[in-house]
Amino acid sequence: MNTVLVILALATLGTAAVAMSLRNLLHSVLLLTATWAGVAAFYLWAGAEFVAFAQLLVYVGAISMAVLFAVLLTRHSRDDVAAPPAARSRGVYAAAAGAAVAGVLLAAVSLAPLATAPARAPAVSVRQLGGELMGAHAASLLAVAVLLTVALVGAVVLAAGGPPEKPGDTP
Amino acid sequence: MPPSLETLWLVPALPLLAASLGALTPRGGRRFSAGVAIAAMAGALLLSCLALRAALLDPSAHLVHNFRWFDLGNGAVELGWLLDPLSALMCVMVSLVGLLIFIFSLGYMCEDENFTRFFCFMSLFAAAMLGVVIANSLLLLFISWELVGLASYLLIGFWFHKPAAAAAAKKAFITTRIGDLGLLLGLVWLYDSTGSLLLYDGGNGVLEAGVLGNLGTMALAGGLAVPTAISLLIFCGAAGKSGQFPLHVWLPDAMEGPTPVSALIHAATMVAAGVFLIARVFPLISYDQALAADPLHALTVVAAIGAVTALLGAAIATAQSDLKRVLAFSTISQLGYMMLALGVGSWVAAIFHLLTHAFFKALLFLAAGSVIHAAHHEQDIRRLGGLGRTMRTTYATFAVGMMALSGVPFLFSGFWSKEAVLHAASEWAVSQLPLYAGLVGVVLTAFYMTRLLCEVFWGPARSPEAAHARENTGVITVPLVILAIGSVGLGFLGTPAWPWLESALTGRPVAPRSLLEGGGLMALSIVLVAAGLGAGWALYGRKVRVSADAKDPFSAAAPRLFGFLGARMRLDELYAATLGRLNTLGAALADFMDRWVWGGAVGFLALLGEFTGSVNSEVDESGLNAGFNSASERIRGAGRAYSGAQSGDAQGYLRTVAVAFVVLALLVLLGGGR
Amino acid sequence: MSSVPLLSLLVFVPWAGALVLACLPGLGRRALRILALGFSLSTLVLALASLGSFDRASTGYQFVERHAWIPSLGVHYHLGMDGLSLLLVLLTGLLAPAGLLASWRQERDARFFNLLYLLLQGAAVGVFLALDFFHWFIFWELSLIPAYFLIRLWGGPAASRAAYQFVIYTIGGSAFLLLGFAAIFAATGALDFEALSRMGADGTLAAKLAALGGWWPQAVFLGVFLGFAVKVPLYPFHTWLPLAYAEAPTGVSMFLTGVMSKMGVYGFLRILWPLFPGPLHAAAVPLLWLALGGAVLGAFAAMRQTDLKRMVAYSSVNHLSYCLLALFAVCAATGRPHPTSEAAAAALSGTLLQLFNHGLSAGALFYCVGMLEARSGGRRGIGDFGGVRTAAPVFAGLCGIAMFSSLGLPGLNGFIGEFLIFRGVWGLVPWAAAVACLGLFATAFFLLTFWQRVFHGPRSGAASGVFADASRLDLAVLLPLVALMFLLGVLPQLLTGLFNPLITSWANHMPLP
Amino acid sequence: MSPLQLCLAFSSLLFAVGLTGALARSNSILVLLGLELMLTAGSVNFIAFWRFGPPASPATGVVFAIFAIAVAAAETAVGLALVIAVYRHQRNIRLPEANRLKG
Repeated sequence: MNTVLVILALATLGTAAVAMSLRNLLHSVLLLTATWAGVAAFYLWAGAEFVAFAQLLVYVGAISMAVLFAVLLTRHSRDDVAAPPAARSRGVYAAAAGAAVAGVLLAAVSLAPLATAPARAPAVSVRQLGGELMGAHAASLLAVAVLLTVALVGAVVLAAGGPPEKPGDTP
Repeated sequence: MPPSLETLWLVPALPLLAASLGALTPRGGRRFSAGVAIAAMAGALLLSCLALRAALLDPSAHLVHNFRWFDLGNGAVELGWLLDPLSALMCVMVSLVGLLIFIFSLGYMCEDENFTRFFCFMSLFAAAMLGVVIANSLLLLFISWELVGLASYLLIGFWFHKPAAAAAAKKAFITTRIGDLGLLLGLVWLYDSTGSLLLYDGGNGVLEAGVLGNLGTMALAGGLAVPTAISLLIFCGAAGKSGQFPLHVWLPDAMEGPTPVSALIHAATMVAAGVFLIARVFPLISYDQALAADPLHALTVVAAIGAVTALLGAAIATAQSDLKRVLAFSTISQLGYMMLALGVGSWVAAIFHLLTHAFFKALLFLAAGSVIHAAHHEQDIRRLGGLGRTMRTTYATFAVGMMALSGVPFLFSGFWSKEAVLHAASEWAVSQLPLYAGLVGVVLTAFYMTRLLCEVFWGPARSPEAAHARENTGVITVPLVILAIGSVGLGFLGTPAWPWLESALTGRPVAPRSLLEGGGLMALSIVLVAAGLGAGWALYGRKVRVSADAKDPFSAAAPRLFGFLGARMRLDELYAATLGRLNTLGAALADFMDRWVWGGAVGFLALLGEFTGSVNSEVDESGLNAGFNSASERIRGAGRAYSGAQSGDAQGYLRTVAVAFVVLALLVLLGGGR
Repeated sequence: MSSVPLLSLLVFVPWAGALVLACLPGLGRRALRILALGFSLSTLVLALASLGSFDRASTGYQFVERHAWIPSLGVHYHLGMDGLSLLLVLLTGLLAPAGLLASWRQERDARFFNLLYLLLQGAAVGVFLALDFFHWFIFWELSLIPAYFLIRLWGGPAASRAAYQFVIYTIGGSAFLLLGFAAIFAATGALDFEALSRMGADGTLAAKLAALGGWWPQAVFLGVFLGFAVKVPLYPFHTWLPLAYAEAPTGVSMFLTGVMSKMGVYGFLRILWPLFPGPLHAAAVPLLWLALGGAVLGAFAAMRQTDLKRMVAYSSVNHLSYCLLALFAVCAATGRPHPTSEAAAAALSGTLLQLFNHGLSAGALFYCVGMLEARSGGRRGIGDFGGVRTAAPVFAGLCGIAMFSSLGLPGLNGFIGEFLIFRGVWGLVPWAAAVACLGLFATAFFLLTFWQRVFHGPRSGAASGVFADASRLDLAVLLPLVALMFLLGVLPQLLTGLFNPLITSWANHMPLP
Repeated sequence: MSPLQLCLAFSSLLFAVGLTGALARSNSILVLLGLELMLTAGSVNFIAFWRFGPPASPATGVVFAIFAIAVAAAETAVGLALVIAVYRHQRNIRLPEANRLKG
């Protein structure tokens, strides 16, 4: 049971790390889509099929496509490739911070006296999930709906904007 | 309550009504105001005669009517009026003389444009004088007394556009006011000691034996018995009003007023008010005679002042060149006689002399008025002369008045009243000095009256005005004739053979004295009168001066004395030098104190305030503010430093969050994780 | 009448008038003035109404209104009226409209002038009626502010300095007053005059103050005394008065001399005397000398003045010093055996009469000087006029009556007050009365000099040219005052009837130390 | 190591990688993606605890995971819109240069 988990984890983590370090933007975005798929697989392993499919649908489908669009829209910034010297020190700091956070979290996880539950896989049917959503969490469902529409409209307004002013003047 | 006592208050009220009506009539209402004034005086005269008749029924009784004026504390202030022979006689005298003078003024003031105002003030004066006469309460007497002073102020300053008249009015009011202050203090002391100011109030009036008794027993105030001190204070008021020695300076200047005013006020009535007051409160003033312990008796002072004034007035009168000034000083001298008579203890002689003097002095003043009126206001006797021929009635009446004043024996009233005064002086136990002063006075009086007669009526007319002076109309000469008859007739009321007046006034039957008993003194006075007339005739009658600037025989004989007397013994200059300067000094001191001492203190405080203010702001600036500013600077520096953290680098923020998270997590894990 | 809150109306109607004036900017000058006059007359009407139902026999406070205001401090909104207050409210009711009429020709900013004037009048009435220190002091201070502006904005050439000195001096004084009363409140916890005077009478106030220890009791007495001495003004503290009264416009100086100076004497009678009988008795002799200084030197200083308004101002100092002289004489005699109560009653009723009569005569005199000033284009030196009596006989007559009333001529109202004061003071402290006579002589001297220099003699100076006689407005102001002078001169019972029981009770049991 | 601890370790590491990416890269889009990773790590945690939580536990973990995904989507949309707006002004999307909002 655990070995499947470990393999999944390692795969996902690997793709994520590589995506983050690639020079070429397109490659990293595509690799990232693989990461999302890995996470969806983890959900499946955990037994939460609905979440897995939601993950697949949203992240792999929508978000990566949106990112791709964004990358294409901002294509001609060629100079991104040559990493300026500052990036070198920036990477070191970032790695240090990341490592520190990882270390702390792993220490916390290992030390925490978490009760290990029995190996039973609690299953939740989509009907149950729907009842939950429409029952106890109806208010939050509505809130999320509103959030999504507002975000959508806001994104359109921001991105569309008016005719491009001269570069350099304040927005 | 006999009817006349009931209506006695009308006697002053009628002229007062006339005065108020006169005040309201416009300048044009000449006939109306004169008519009302004369009618009021006639009414007052009629009521006075009725009152006299009622009073003479029982001469010793003091019929009194008191009423409550306003309530004060537990008691009340009461006023009242009094009917007794003295007040009735005075009422008759004042209203009769007043009436005659009002009629005289019709002619004398006819061309003056303030005619209505003149009669208004004259009625006011008459009302006030009658108020003094009938008052039973010293407070009512004081009120009328001051109103008499006001009327004299208004009438002296009647021609107020003349600066001399305005100054004379002020001088008169101020001088009499000084005397009145003494009277006020006397009243207040009396009020405080006895609790009432009523003269006669059924037993506890001020002049009644009971109250006088406990007054006498009071502790000596500053070495003087209380009644003596009070009497002296009251005498101050009387001296002020009657022009006695220290306070006589205003009377000669008061001649600036129109002649009827001089006649009524400064001859007959007002100046007599002082004598009347002393006669009225005579029981109080003479009470201290009985006090053995009293070192100084009030009446001695009165007699002394009276004698001095008599001599002084007569002496100065001999050297005056102004017709009215001579008569003014003569009045001062005669008032001295009255005070002398009071001083020596015989108030009846004083009142008798007052009554006769009122008539012949009013007569002399009106005659002088007639002369001045005819000679177009020429008053200097050196420029008059020869009027005997052209103004026969005035000359005749003036001669009657002169002889009455000089005391020509037997026929004229002046002789009898002066003889009564001298007789009383001779019987005075304390000293014979007043008698000698009186006798010298008799000579001087006869001398200056003859001088006056000769200068004005005999010899050539010495100026154009004197030349074409003509006799005046009837309205002026008729009062002269009536007064002349009075000057003669009145004498017979009080002759030693038939002392009607004394019995009427005192209420006790008086045994007639035979002529012989006092004969020596009478003979002496007749000789002295003759001597005076002779000297006068010798110097002025034999060869009357021919021109206005001819040298006066008296000044030829004794130029320095004549000059000194002519300048009124330089008393005015003396007063100006002493009191006048003291006054201005006091004013300067007060003003100096205000500007520099108190003003300076306030200024110093203001300066102190400013100084502390500046010190305060200095300390503020350098001390507090500086400290405060540097502190705020430091805070601003720190602020700027922190703001550097807001660099805009989003990733910087994230990094900081991450580091912070790590630190916190470590704390939780290593620290209180349990 | 008890249902209608009469006293509150008395105090607040003038202020309501001021409010109305403030809200009507568009009002025409004439309507504005008539409105202001109406509100000012309200005090007189209400005072007469209260006079109607005033119980003359009782000596206590009447028409009392007492509502809790600040319970924590024990402060009540407490108004009451007895003989003394009624007298002074009547005086205010008479003089305030006269003052307004006197400034009828005020061109500059008439609305603001009338507004301030009504404020001043309301505050003055408040001072006379309030019986609790708290709002009494509010009225006391509030009367200064409008007075300052009235002098400053409409005064003569040196108005700003005069107004400044006037207000700072008076506020300085009342600062001490406030401190004194703070100490009293700390010591006794009571602020109500009635309670305090009861405590003063039976000595508990003195005991409580003594409990403060050290020189506190004297300091408190001095503080309260200084507050009133500056206001009256007592002699050494009077240097602000001639300047302030001379520079103030005619109407205002009439009000100042008629009413504001009476507040000081009211304070002495109502507060200082009942509360501090002991210290006043102890300090009586020096105080007598101060009052005599005011009376005598005040009059002599007046002789020296060339500015007529300053001369009349000094005469106010002189007259008010007589009131204080009488009060200090009573204080000096406190505790002596019974017979002095007759003299004390005379002195006190003389003081009250003098207060009222001086208000009338000084008000009339200031108005006459104002008329002289108006006709001579602002000049008011004694040498600037001559022979005015020939030019304007009616005006001369009225001014003469006012002058003789101020001089204390019998038959007019001035004499009764002065005679009673002399009668009382002689009974209590004879030497003081003798010295005070100097003051009487000096008053007569400088007033007659004024009369002679301005009215007598040939027409000269401002009177030589066209010199209008009294106009209808002048008559409207002066005739009532002159009529009252004659009426009160002949019938003082009209006034003494009001306060006689009161002063008899004061005199009979003079607050013993 | 119990499976729960493993899951948590996995999500922690995923979170660390996302954080490092966000901090290291200067390109805005990659920073956004790093954030996405961190959010996904959160959802993983939810599901992990749901999976290994007490029996018959209600499905709140799942519901929250769904909501988390929805919110992440909205967040990415807005983030990209911002990037494009910034790009329009700056002509490049380097995050360190977009620092006008500073003290």
